Amino acid sequence: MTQPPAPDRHYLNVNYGVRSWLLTVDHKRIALLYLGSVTLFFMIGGIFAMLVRLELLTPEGDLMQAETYNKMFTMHGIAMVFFFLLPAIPAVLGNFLVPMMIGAKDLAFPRLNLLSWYLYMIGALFTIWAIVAGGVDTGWTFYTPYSTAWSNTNVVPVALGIFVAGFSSILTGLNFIVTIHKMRAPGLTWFRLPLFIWAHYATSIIMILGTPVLAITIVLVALERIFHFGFFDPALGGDPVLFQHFFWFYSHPAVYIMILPAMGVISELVACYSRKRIFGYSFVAFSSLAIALVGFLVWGHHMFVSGQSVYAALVFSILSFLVAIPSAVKVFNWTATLYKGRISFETPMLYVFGFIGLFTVGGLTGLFLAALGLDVHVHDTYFIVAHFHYIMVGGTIMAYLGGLHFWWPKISGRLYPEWWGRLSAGVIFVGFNLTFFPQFILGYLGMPRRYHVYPEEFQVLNVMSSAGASILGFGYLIPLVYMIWSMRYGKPAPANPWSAAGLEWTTPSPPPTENFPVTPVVTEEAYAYDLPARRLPEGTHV
Amino acid sequence: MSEAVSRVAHHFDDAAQQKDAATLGMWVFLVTEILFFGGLFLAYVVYRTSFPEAWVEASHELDVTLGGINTAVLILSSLTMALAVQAAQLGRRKGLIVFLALTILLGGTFLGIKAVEYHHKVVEHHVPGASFQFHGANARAVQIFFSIYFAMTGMHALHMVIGVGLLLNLMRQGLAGRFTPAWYTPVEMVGLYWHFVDIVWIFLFPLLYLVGRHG
Amino acid sequence: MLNNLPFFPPQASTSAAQVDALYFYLIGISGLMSLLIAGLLIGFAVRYRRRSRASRAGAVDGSMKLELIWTIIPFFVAMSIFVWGAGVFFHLSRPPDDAMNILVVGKRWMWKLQHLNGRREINELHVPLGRAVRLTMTSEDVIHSFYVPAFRVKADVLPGRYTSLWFEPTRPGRYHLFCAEYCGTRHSGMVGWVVVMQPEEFQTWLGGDARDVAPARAGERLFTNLGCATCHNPGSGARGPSLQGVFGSTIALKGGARASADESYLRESILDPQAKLVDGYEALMPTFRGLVGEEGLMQIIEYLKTLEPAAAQPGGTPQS
Amino acid sequence: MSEHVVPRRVYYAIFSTLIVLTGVTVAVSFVDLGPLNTLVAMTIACVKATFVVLYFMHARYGSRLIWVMLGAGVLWLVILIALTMGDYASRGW
Repeated sequence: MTQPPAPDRHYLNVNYGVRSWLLTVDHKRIALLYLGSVTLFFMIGGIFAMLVRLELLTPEGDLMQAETYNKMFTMHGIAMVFFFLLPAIPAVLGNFLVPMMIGAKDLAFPRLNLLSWYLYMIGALFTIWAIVAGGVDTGWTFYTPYSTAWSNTNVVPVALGIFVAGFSSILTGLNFIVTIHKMRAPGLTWFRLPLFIWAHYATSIIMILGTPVLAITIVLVALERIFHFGFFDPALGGDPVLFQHFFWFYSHPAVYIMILPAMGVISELVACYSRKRIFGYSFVAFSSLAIALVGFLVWGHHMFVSGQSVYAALVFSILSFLVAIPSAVKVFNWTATLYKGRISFETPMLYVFGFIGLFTVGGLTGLFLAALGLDVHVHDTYFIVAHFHYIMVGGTIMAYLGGLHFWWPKISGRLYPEWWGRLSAGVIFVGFNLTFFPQFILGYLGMPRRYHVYPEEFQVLNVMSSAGASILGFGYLIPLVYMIWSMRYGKPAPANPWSAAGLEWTTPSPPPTENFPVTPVVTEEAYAYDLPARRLPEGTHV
Repeated sequence: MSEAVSRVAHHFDDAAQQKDAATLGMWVFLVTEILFFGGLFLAYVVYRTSFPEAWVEASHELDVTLGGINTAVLILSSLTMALAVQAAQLGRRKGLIVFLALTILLGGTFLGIKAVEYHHKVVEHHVPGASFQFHGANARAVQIFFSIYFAMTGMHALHMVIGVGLLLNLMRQGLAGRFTPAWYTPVEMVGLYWHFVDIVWIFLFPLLYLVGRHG
Repeated sequence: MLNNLPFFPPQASTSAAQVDALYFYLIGISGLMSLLIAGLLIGFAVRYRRRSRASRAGAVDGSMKLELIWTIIPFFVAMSIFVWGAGVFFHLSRPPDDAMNILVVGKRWMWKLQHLNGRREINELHVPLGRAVRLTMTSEDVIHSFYVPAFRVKADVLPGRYTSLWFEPTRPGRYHLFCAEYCGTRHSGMVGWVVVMQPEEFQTWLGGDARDVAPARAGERLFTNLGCATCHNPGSGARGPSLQGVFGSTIALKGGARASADESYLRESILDPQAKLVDGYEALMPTFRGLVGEEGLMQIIEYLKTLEPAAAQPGGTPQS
Repeated sequence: MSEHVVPRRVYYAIFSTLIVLTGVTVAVSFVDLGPLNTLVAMTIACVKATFVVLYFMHARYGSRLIWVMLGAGVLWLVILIALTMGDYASRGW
């Protein structure tokens, strides 16, 4: 594999100025635009989280009023779910890497890609304006009839913001599906595709088939709140449980939009740092598709106690157990990949171990919730809060940070400081567990979600959780600092610092605008780590 | 024929790949539209099974002849749209302009008839909300019917307005001679969109207008 | 049995033990699985770290046998959890017939409860030990959720509809009552206590002073004041169907359908008479929406429950 | 580069079929078939929609992938309606 002459012109210094960034159609620059806006919203969501945790230090509501607290957890949910977790991996890592991994020059519709970012920013601005203008207190789930008839906060502006940002997700999904189908390099058959691409293909299917239903739900909520069209408000003859069907039809598959790209990142990292082909490639690939498809049949497990019929609850419960199987298969395959590998422990690999451990706990607690008898007791308590944070924070954010570190040399052309990376991974792991494990216990004790004040006997566990949250919050600041630091002062990165397999590593770091001087031809299997060209001479420290 | 320069973007290998990508992209977009309108069909199914008598009573308030005419108008506009795409494909610029104009005219007619119907609803106080009045005992359920009626036909009319806007833009480009047999993708894409909007109406018409007409 | 475990909710109802048994079964499975995965992760990480001399011969990247094993075994484990969970769920959703009925109305940020002898309570519920209690609940505004962690029961309280839950207390004491569905500003203030008393204590408490007229009698007064009796009287030729013994009976509807006259059916027939027309009667009944509140509806329904089917009822609908 | 050119008479034939089917669906709705009315109306609408998709939208000459996408869209709508109605239908049991 001859090293292409490293041109001094690459996608970052090909031209400068605000116009070159705000009007770019280069998928790599758009990925960086997303990186900036997604990080901003992660911080906003994080600040709200800290305020919520500070309030919960004491059983009484003495830090803030009840409605302020309600706005805090609502904005925490909206900022994190719609403006960080959903776009994070697909829009940042996906946008940057999908074309490069399949040997294409760009996504199928570059201008549509830029439009996606603008739609995301317009939606974000709507939400920020709503925060400034007094916030919204319906929870990120905006259940009716509270959201359409009783709340007197900015429900419609935030709903409009989410509506617009939803189209950003739809267009990104559309772009990925067409690119993966039509623009693969010669020789790159479906079963030679990196698992990162499989995961993003499955995610795009969910974006396409799920997000429009959220869009129409928001339209109906807006019609009911503004013009009193009776859809969900029983006072007008509607049925509030119908809203829950509409909402969760999208919002459960949305949690798979959040986790599937993370699984794609982990499959790449675990193979690279074990210097070994992924175990059961086709099973891991088809598990992504199975999760995406079965994920649409299980939404009723959010409504076991909400007045849904007993028999419908039975059907959703059995289907929810089926959707757990592919996730388990993936975890077993990642673990099996480590067997007889040559494992090294760079920062991304620490995040992989963190991910597999925490995602396993998250997934297993999901079985608690799918079991009908148990869900009656733990529904809407902190047990649920702990479950989805183990998957979202322990899973998606760990994989996002792992992927960001892994591809940082390719994105920025610089190496991040290794020891700082390992330190922050450790701090985050410790802070995370201290924050969320006590919440499982709180949940089974019966502490309900979204409570501004709570009985005294729950205080000890809440103080532990808040303590953990401050460690976790601090842990997230460390990478922010050294990643920005590395953009200017980091050691220049070679084309393939990790000797990883994948087309994106065959171009210089940072890559030229057209990614590949000549479109590569793929002749070998994915993750061909045991081919001589890839074998590392013994003793070299990466 | 002017040089058949096919405008291939830099990231595509050839025009065929570009055309395939555009067509697949449009169809995936139409799938999102199916799910978008699908939400309204779900509300329709749930509330019709909950209030069957009210649905019959409310559907009788709608004017079948106007609905029928509108359906015919829209099907005719689908024909003229298909002929417009064919004209662009064969490089007949005059035919393209004529058929695009006819499609815009028919789209306008549809919206005009829709406006008449909406005016009729306002006069009869059938718009849900404060002004809603309905004699008969099923007023609450009939109001839900009209909520769904306005949501469905309103969303469909909005898509018609967008479609007419796209067609006007095509007319401008067609008059400027931008389409050649080698590159007429925008005409075909707008065609796909227009036919989809027609299909939505093909389902809306029986569901809203023809409920229990035999009563 | 597990009442002194730290950081564990008290077991104060018959279903608490069943839910906890399922909980420990799941904790066992999850613990086992987590240890297995964590053990393998750490074991492989140490044994096959880059520098270790362990033999890498026979490294394999796929095995159909293994894939089948870790698909089929989790499937059966999952199904065992499902079956057990469904069993507990059926137990939780089927109240025994002899359960003591209590009316609950959720209103933004308080619980209004009424016993069948008229005794009212706000944010407090006194129940006797060892007797099944069934709550018939509705909301006057948004969705709430009646949640008693010690009994392991929870059910959303929906506006415009009745939902119910039941429990049988097994241990005297005061237990938390929470609202578990977000309902606005003072959602966290909509809490209270469930007090389980010895049966004799409960009887004396029940007969206590602050006693309102029994819902059934209040319902009867409403039934006459609102003029229901003018159409619904047992005499033949009455314009409305006779309501003697209507509760629990099966009603033949116009158009051949049949409906069982439970609380929800009676409530809907009072508020939306045209929703389900009884066969053989004209659609004359006006709606009473707005004329009678949620509590009034419950009282009328309690009154209707007391109407026994008249002895010689020609073609009367059978008492279920 | 021109793809399959559909002869004009096919378009006219499809157009007239659609108009006839519209007339049929209106006529049938005035005949009392009980619950069958809705079924017949929906079948006719599906037939009309299939004609538009196959001939006007060239799906007949397009790639298999388009059919899979369209099928997925319709199937997901059916999943949404079927599972939700599953709840509503079984509430009384």
